[in-house]
Amino acid sequence: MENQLYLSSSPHIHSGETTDKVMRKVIYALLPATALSIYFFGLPALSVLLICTLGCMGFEALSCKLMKKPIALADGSAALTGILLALNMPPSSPWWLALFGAAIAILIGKQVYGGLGYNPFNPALVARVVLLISFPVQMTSWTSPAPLGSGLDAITTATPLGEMQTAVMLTGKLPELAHSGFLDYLTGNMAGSLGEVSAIALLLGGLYLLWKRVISWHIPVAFIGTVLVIGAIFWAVSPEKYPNPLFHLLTGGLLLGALFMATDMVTSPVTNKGMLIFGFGCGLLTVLIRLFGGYPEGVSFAILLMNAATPLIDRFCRPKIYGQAEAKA
Amino acid sequence: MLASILTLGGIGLFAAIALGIAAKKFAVEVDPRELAILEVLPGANCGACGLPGCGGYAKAIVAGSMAPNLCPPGGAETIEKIAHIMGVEALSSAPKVAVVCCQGDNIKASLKYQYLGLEDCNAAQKIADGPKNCPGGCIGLGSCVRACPFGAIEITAEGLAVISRVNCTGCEKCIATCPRSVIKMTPLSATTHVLCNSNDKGALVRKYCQVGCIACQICKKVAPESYTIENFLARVVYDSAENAEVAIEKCPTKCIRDFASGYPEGSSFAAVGPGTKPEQAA
Amino acid sequence: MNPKTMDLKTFKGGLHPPDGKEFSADKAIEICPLPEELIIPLAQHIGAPAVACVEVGAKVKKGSLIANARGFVSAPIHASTSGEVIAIEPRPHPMGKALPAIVIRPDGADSWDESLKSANPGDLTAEELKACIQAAGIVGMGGATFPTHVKLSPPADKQIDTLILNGVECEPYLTADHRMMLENTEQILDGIDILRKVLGIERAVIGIEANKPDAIETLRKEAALRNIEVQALEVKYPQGAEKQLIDAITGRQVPSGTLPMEVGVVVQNVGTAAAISAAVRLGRPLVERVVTITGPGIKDPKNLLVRIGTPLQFLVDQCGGLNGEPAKIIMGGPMMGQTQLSLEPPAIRGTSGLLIFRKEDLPRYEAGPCIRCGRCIGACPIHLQPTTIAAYARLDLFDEAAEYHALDCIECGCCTYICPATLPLVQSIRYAKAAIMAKKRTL
Amino acid sequence: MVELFVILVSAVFVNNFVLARFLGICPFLGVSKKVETALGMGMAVIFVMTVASVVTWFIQYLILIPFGIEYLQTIAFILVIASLVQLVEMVIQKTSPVLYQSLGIFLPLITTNCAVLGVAVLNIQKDYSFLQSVVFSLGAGLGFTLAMVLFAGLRERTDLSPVPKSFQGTAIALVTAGLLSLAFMGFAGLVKG
Repeated sequence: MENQLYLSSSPHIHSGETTDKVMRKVIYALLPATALSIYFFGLPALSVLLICTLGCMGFEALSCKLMKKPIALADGSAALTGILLALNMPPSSPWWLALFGAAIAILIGKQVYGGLGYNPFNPALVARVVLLISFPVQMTSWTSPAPLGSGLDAITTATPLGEMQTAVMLTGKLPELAHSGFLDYLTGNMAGSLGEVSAIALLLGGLYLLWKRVISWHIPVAFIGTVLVIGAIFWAVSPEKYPNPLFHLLTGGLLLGALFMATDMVTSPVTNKGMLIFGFGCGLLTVLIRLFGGYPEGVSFAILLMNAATPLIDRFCRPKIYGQAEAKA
Repeated sequence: MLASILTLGGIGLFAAIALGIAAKKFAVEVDPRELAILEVLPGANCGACGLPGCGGYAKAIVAGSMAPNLCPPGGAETIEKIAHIMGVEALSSAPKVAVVCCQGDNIKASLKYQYLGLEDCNAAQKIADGPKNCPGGCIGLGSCVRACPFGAIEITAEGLAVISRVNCTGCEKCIATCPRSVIKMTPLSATTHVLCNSNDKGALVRKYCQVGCIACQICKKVAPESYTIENFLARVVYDSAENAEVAIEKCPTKCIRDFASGYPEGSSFAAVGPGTKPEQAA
Repeated sequence: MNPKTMDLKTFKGGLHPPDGKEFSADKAIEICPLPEELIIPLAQHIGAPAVACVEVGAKVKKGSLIANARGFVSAPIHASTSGEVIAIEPRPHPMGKALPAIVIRPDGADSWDESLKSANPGDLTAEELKACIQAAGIVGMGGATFPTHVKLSPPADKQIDTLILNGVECEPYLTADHRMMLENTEQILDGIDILRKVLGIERAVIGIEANKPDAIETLRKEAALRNIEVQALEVKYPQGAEKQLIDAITGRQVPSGTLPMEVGVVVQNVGTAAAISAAVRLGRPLVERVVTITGPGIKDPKNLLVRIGTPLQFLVDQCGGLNGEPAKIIMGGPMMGQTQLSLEPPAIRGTSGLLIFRKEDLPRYEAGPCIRCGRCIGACPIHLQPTTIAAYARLDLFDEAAEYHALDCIECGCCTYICPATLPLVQSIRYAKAAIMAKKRTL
Repeated sequence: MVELFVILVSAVFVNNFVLARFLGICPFLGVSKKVETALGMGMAVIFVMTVASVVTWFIQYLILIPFGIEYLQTIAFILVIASLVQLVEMVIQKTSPVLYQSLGIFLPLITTNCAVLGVAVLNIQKDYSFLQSVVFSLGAGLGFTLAMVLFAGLRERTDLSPVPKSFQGTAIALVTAGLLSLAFMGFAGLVKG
């Protein structure tokens, strides 16, 4: 009879908070924003969401099978990537675009690096940027919201940020929409990606994550704070040319990015100091690209660029260990 | 045309002169033999010579601080080439391979406890001296697999390390990492080995392992020249092991194996003939 | 005073696992009866094992010297009851292997050795007191079992100004120190007085976690009369780790790679203080200690006063036996304790608890890849990056692991406890530490 | 002054030599396994680019144009740059072994680097003044260093990852380089220049 007792190295208890639970909480946090975008954009939004999510899970299972690894769908990370990708797509995206995005996100963004935990770039953002550069037309055709049951038809229109860029380029002045309509921006009644729309729903999800301690405050606060401060400086210098910082905050993907994409643990720094630097860098690059760059929206690029800098930030932001300062003195 | 030839030629000449002067004035000695030796070394930087890499070894040979026969992966051919470069007589070193002297996988050898934690033999060994009742047997968590720079070791499905005689270069890295010294260096020419590493008495070995050496002396009786028994464990005497195979059939616990006729159970390696070292996969 | 409103001190990092102390916190200490035989291992402390000085067949009394210390960093061992030495041979040891032990068959009388003399600490000099402590074989009772007389002998160039008494007991499930503080208050305070005299200092602080308000209150009442401070501490693991406790109470940080005396502090467990008092006043060497026998795998968890050498099985029997099939037997607490091969080994000087879990109490997780959430970094009381060190350790990159201060790890287990990927981080770091130390030795 | 700043920013970010112009890929892939070496390489490139652009600017305007042989630009530049770098290497090796260890060992690798030649040629193509070309080459070098160091950081991380066998080594490095380049596309249009 063999000894059935377990022997192991200490400690012998665990908090019970496992990776799949963490991922599940992030998915819960995204539910309000997802529901609201389905309300505003109707069935097309739902189909993009389903294609992206199921696509990501399918490609994850496929690549695990190809590499003869255990199929890791249970950790929920593929589904999360799918939802985040969908939230980064225009509601009018054709099905093949969404599917292609899912393939890029999982295969190139994640699995070639060895799967969960090893990808240096946020997979959903990799997919979004690849699509944006490869299919600029499809990725920038926006529709106005047509809430379920309102009987409205979705009309092609521009996002507030896009309109602002065009107006500034043509007239050198901000368009009317940069000064008003903030209530619509807050609830999400505007054109944009699925997840860019409702500030309130995103904030709700973000607060849930902060409350559950899935994310720490450092990245969102540094990110949003930097955008607000730099936005405010430009606005104070020339309110004719540069928009109100609130406009920066409520339109585009800033809240989605700051609360859900930049806080992706795998691709952001691990130390608090590093997270502050990371958030600051994201904010700075976002404002610069929005105000001066060729693309109307800079959140995705800013986060990807800071993802690239993450190994360096980690390297130079090691926490000071206990007793180290005294040892040197 | 002339202008172009002259200007380009002029620039070239000026550069040549400047470089020529600099080469004389700022010359730094590098022994050409060092480069030549580096060329013939395998370049795996495995560290079997005791230095961090092939470059360091090349430097050390030229400096005379190390002998040229300390590169097991390179084999005789490399030694000869280095010796040729250095102009010294080659020292012979018979090719050796590492052998895991254990067949007690998780089915054949009993467990002392259920191990939970890091998949590493050294880590498991620290917990109550390892999860197997046998104090010398292979733990099978693959520390040697990770240590092997040549990918020559596999762990079978039932948790036993097996070393490929084709891919092993004799660098001894696995021996350095194994917490139980269950891996031994043996001459490549010898294919028959006693695959047990327990110094416990036969009665105790029988309790925890189906394929352990119980020191019954039968092998020594059948082939007295080929076997010795020390500390309740039989070993092949490789210097005089002409007829070691004859004992295989007689061994009651089947702990003697001729690798020429097959690797231990569960291994994916294909048996190779005695003494030969087939072409290594490129 | 309500401890919740008190000014609670603490350190940076750490976490608070469910403490499971409700099993045994309100169980008064009971005296454990005599077992059939006592197995007293020669290795019970950090440092060189003791050397047996009795023969098989010798008759011994409770408190008789049965093994001499070997060298300065070592401690003598005494018989924990009266009886006959029936064997000196390797026996199962809590370390997980058979190690030399003196086996005594009790005669049932449990009579003390008459040669043991009681003394009045006021009549002895500091040196005499220290010799008394050394002769009584007192070691750290918190679990580390470092010989106490060594800690009390700082080099001449180190000025000690504070004595900290560790009554934190931050390990979940354990309540032995808690009960000691409630029931042996007088003895602990007396031990503190002796320690202060040995060290020649005035300031003594007892650190207690705020989850033991009754202990804080009891000690406060008595301690004030003797000019001993009682500091309530935030409930956080590993508050009771020496370096973290010093940081919490004095705000000083012990430099990396040095001992607390570097910052003028000596830390002793409250149990050690009580043992010192017994050793000096009653002349009784360290032959028994309080052990918490607890966990969901025990029918009736208890705090027992146990003779050193009592087999674990006997302790379990005193507590109503096992409750279901045990899956893990842990000597010590769940965060730093050691798993046991069986219930055969005896309780030794460092045995603060015996904790038994059943299979259903230990959900098993498959270790996944690190998702770089950084929780281990936030929880590490030394502010290391456990995941980075562990990643290097898995790839055998020990120089890099050393660069990330692997050697400073105190193995408290916070990182492994919190890791969502359920990686065995502490084990990887321990592995790296061993490799780094081995490398250092060969250089 | 503003103009010089625009040239600098453009050379570092928008038209990054490695990630937008795809020049100097060889050292970018070759010497980016460790952040320290990448930094050393970057420093060497900054140095060589700046020195080379100064020298080639003079060659162009003092020799090639007066003699009307601009068509020999490429070969003349290569000749000059290669011998210049070797010269510098020898001098450093002899005079400062410390500097040689940190910087000099990279010099042979960049003697015929296309990024260096690229800077020299672009300086002429863009009709930059002397000061402008110095700033441009400095920016190009800085951009190269930035890309190198970011990339080396990423590679150090992927080296610790269980990358599927068929993607190990250069393959995953190229994927990473592609993604990094993709991220740098975000700078497009940042400064019109």
